[in-house]
Amino acid sequence: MDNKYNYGTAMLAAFEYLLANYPEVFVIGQGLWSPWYVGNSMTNLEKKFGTARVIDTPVSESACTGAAVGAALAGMKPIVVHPRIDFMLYAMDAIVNQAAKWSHMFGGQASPAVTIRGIINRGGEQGAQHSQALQAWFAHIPGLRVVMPATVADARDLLISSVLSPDPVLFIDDRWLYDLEDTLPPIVEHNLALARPQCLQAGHDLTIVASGYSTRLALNAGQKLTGQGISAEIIDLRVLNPFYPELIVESVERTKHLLVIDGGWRTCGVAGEVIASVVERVSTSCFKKPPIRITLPDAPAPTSKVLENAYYPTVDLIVNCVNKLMH
Amino acid sequence: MDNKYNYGTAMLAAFEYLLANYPEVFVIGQGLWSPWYVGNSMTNLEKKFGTARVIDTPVSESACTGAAVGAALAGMKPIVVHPRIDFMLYAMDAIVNQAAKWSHMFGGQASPAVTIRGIINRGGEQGAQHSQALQAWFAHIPGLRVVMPATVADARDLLISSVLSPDPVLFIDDRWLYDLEDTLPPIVEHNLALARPQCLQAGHDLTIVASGYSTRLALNAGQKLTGQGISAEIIDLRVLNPFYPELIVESVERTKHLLVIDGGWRTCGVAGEVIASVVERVSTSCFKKPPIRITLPDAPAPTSKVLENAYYPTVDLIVNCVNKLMH
Amino acid sequence: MPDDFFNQLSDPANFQHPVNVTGQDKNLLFNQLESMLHIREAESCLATGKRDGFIGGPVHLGVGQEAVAVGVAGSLRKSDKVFGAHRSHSHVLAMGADVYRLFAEVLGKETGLSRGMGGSMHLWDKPNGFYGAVPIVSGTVSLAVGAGLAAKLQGSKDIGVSFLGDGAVEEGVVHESLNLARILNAPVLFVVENNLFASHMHISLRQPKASTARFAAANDLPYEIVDGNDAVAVHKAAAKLIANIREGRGPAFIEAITYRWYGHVDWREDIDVGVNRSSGDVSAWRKRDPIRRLADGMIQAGLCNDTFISELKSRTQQTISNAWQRALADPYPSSSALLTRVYASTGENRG
Amino acid sequence: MPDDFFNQLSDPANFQHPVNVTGQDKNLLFNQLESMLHIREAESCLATGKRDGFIGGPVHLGVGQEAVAVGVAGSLRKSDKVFGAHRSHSHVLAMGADVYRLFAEVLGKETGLSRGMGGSMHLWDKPNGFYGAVPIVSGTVSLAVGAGLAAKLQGSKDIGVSFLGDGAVEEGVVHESLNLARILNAPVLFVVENNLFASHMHISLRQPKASTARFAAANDLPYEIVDGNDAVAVHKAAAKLIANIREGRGPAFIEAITYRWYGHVDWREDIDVGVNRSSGDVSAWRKRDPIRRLADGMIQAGLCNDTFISELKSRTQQTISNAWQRALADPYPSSSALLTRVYASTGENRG
Ligand SMILES: Cc1ncc(C[n+]2csc(CCOP(=O)(O)OP(=O)(O)O)c2C)c(N)n1
Ligand SMILES: Cc1ncc(C[n+]2csc(CCOP(=O)(O)OP(=O)(O)O)c2C)c(N)n1
Ligand SMILES: [Mg+2]
Ligand SMILES: [Mg+2]
Repeated sequence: MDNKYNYGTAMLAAFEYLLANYPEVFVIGQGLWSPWYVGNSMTNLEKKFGTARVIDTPVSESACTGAAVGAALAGMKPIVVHPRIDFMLYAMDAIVNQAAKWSHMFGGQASPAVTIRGIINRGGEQGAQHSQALQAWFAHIPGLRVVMPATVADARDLLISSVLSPDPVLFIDDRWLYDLEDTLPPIVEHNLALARPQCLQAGHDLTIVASGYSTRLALNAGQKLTGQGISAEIIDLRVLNPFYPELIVESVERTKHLLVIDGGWRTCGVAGEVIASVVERVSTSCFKKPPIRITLPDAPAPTSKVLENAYYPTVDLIVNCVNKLMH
Repeated sequence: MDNKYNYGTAMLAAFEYLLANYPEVFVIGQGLWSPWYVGNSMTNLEKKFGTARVIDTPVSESACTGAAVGAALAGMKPIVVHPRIDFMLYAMDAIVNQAAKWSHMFGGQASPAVTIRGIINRGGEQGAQHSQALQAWFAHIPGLRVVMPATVADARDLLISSVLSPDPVLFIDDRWLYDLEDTLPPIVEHNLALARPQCLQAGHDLTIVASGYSTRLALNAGQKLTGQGISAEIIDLRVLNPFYPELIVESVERTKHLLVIDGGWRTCGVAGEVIASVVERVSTSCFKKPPIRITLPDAPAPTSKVLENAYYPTVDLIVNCVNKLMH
Repeated sequence: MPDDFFNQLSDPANFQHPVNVTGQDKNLLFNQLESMLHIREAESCLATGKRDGFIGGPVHLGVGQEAVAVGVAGSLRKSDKVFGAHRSHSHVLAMGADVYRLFAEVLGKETGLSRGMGGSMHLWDKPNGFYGAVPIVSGTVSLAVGAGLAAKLQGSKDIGVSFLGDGAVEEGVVHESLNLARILNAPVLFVVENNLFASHMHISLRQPKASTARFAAANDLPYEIVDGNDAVAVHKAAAKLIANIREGRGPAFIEAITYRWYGHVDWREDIDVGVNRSSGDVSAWRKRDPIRRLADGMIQAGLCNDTFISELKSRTQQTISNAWQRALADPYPSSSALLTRVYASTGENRG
Repeated sequence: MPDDFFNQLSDPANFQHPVNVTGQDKNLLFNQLESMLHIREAESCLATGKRDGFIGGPVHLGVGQEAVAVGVAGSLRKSDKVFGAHRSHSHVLAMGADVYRLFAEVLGKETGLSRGMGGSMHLWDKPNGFYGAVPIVSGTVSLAVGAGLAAKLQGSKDIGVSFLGDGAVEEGVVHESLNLARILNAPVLFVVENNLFASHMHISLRQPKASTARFAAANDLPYEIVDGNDAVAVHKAAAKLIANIREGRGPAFIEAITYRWYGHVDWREDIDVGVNRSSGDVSAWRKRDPIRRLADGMIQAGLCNDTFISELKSRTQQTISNAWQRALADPYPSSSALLTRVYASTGENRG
């Protein structure tokens, strides 16, 4: 096989690897037999592995998610796919009351090792109910591992480690990343419990923390900043729950500046968590300037393109913020 | 009527006031015709105002919440009651995708003026699915007003202003507060949009921010601290969304110390939001010590009493933390 | 059991005959015909507009299903409270919405039904009794129950109406809603447009039986199964059930069997359904065209002739085209609209 | 329609007669009797323990309903996957759980079925096929579907079993689950214990019809309505349906009509139900005691006599009392248990 992938086909490769190597793996969700529901990330899986293991479902998010949890308890490694996180509002009991709690609640004896793939699928004037990025919600729930791949490699490798994890995992991918390309080495299985935030660009003037698509924005902004003579260290969170601030703290202690970018809402969001986790750990003299965060405004997503343009953070916005922060 | 109330009967007084004065008000939820589901906060309402306006329901959180939203759109002022926030996991679509978004999504023309009362009903060895305090979740959702009364007065008055608000409101009360007593003045209607955090005890050594039951803990700790010669300023959030940091910022600028207490989980919780909102607004030289937060550990609630005792924050824990913070 | 009639209806080879208009009010028939044509032309215009790149967002067309909305709306008042979903152009137009404002909305313009904040999938027209359509499948069904309950508590004889699809019926909240409406005796009409598909999935891949009216029976709701491509049949069923609902006899249920000519979304026949819908099926269903069938019925009954129909059609096209041009020229919302109205109370917002 | 038989069953004046044991396997009958007595005594012990302040958490007793769990469990294997809810002592014990470990769990002890992390409402006993009970009403129903699906994918002939109440049926996810199980042809048995109440609310205040089997019919599931206080009747229905499920014929449904002698929670008759349950009803239902009825049937058939029964009873009480004393003496979990096992992977936790 070719070793060139994009973010979408990298996930496809992960699905193929898992389905080929683990008979316990099956996939369930809406749109799995459709040519376009989930982009190019699951093409022809049902033809290769059969409709018994790649299951398209009725419009029943709650039962489908619960069924995946139950199958996991019975020894399978299910992946349940939600083409939009917005639809998961119907599945919250299965995720939060059940999957997240069963290990603890039964004294470590239950293993609800389900992977829940929630896709951030916004833009295109789809509006408030087809645009949500609820990573902060899931990161708030103890017992759920939450990952947000920002790179092609992570799209593949975090999916594999999520499915192989004995814990319930929320795997959040982003349609805006599907075109991203990269060359990948052969698959190596990793232990998700050991996955940590990762520095994607070393720098010394400021620390930028982001995840998922925001990491792409950060990297693009980082290039512009380099051109302006500003050296940004860019840290990709990758794992949002449990939350590991160590790498960020260490970085901020060097750079003395912190900018956090998150594609979700501001209040009680991921960006605030990053800031709080850092300030409670560093000395009071650490910061040269107060940390800042770039998030969505606290408003539902609009439809009209002109409003969408104003709603979503851009590279320029980041560059401007950094300039304000640094001067 | 007597002007002595406890937190429970203060809500009862609010219900009676609303049902007596506003024909648009009705109440719907599980347990409303039961002697003990919702403590003493709704006793005999169905007898006074009839079962057509005080509606006990099937075990259908999703439809009941959605019905309340729909009734609000049609001009009523419904209150939907969930005896435990945990049960609301089934009602998230109605709350988050519908109620919170309709005003914005329809250009300000729709008024989903529903009040959703979610009760924090933990302890008593009820365990992980009967103990949750998800205020951070709701505060994360633009379009929802979120209030958490910590005082007897607020139990009554915030309930009234919630129901009279043209916005959807999450009113979160706490069974651990129901015994709290106070003498209340006659009812005056307030505009919820003008409600703000409130200083319950002035002080100059440190700022303690809390909400709901955590505010009681803070006040009790405050007394002990006064005995130790530490003067704590105690701010009760009251309104968690939209989030108003101004009063806290102003206080921290004076006290140079910040302790935040929240009865929810830590990661992406309310306490982190308070810290982030303050540090991004104050100068880098403001803090004498890094701010700290006291929250639940990031674990589901246990059952066994011995574990419950270790799980929930206590006055002593707060006093210890303050001592560490100040020395 | 309802299955026999349902099975006949779901085979497109049947029920291609002209609509039987005997005994029907003449005005009503002409209104139905005009309203269906209006909706058809409006959606055709949207199909073209989408194809030609004028529309940014997704557009779910209900071409072929017009008789359902029109047949029900004939017995509704502007004070009723009607709710729809992602495929609701027909519902809002049948209630009397201004097509120009619908177009403006689909285009994301300030002058749109939802002031440009919603687009095709989020429609609002309260003055005409349209209380909202949203794309979360089944998201408004319980809201319609509440709106009906409100009408009851307010002592009016208004009703709530929920338009939903055969896919929506798979969402648990629909079952909760049927039971809740029944136990509260709420004045609500549930209208299932069973077009046999939920995006790419035929109902046989999703449910063990194809007639969703079985859930009305299970919840003790009076129901009618009707030819959803026969405006008169829909009207008769709706008129009867709605009259009962207004009299306080509780909720009721209509299942209208129909078919969409286009794919799940946008203007193409095959989007999201190519795999499962044969072109044979699609063309068979086109022969059950609700507009052609009503027109033929009226012509057979001597109520009008072909010339009238074609003149009506071109008049309608003209109206539609004017509305489209006007909407195209309208301004977009200003970016301040992003933050206003998150809360109603004060316009106050904390972006 | 199922309504007639259901209506007879829901009137406690009927079906007080001894169980008809003709043609039943003798061992099975003795096992059923022992198992029911065991459960009865265990729950009576818990009632006393709760009354006397030994138990901190809520305890939902199913006294009076023992025949349902026992009747179903007779056809189950330890490799099946059984799920329950808040009132599941009978379910876990019928599957063979050690009553001492159940007691330890209810007392919050380290040695409990869930290692003291769950209490009465969160029960786990995988070695005996018990895959979990939780107090979110209907929370495990879809999980049972998934466990059944897993068994199917694994190529075993095991099945998933969901015990749920008549109240749980009002949750949307149950309807989704019935449909999903059917469309996936998942090997699952749904067992509705219809005890006519959900906490303080009689079913007539919550549903338009009282027999929940109508939802099995609507979802095309084979079903049986049975006297839930007749262990033999439950066994016959379960044996037949389970055999079919194991043969790959898809999910099935049992509705067992029964009644709980105690209130919704704890040891009193009136907690949360005082308003709605007349003491007349309660004592009428006590006459339909499933244990007495089976014992009488066995005595009539000459299988045993009164002395045997009373000796069995005191032997059982001794076992129970020993288990209770032993559990009482056990240690509580150490507070480190708070943070371990939030995640399985590494024991790593970030409190
Ligand atoms: C909660 C939710 N789940 C899934 C979707 C994706 N989705 C959009 S339309 C649709 C099919 C709905 O089918 P049906 O209700 O029959 O309506 P139709 O499209 O046939 O008009 C689906 C699954 C959604 N929008 N919301
Ligand atoms: C999601 C949810 N809603 C409400 C409750 C409160 N509650 C606990 S038990 C119960 C009644 C359940 O009735 P049923 O299913 O018939 O079981 P039974 O108590 O009769 O055994 C209710 C409403 C809950 N635990 N979970
Ligand atoms: Mg459809
Ligand atoms: Mg019951």
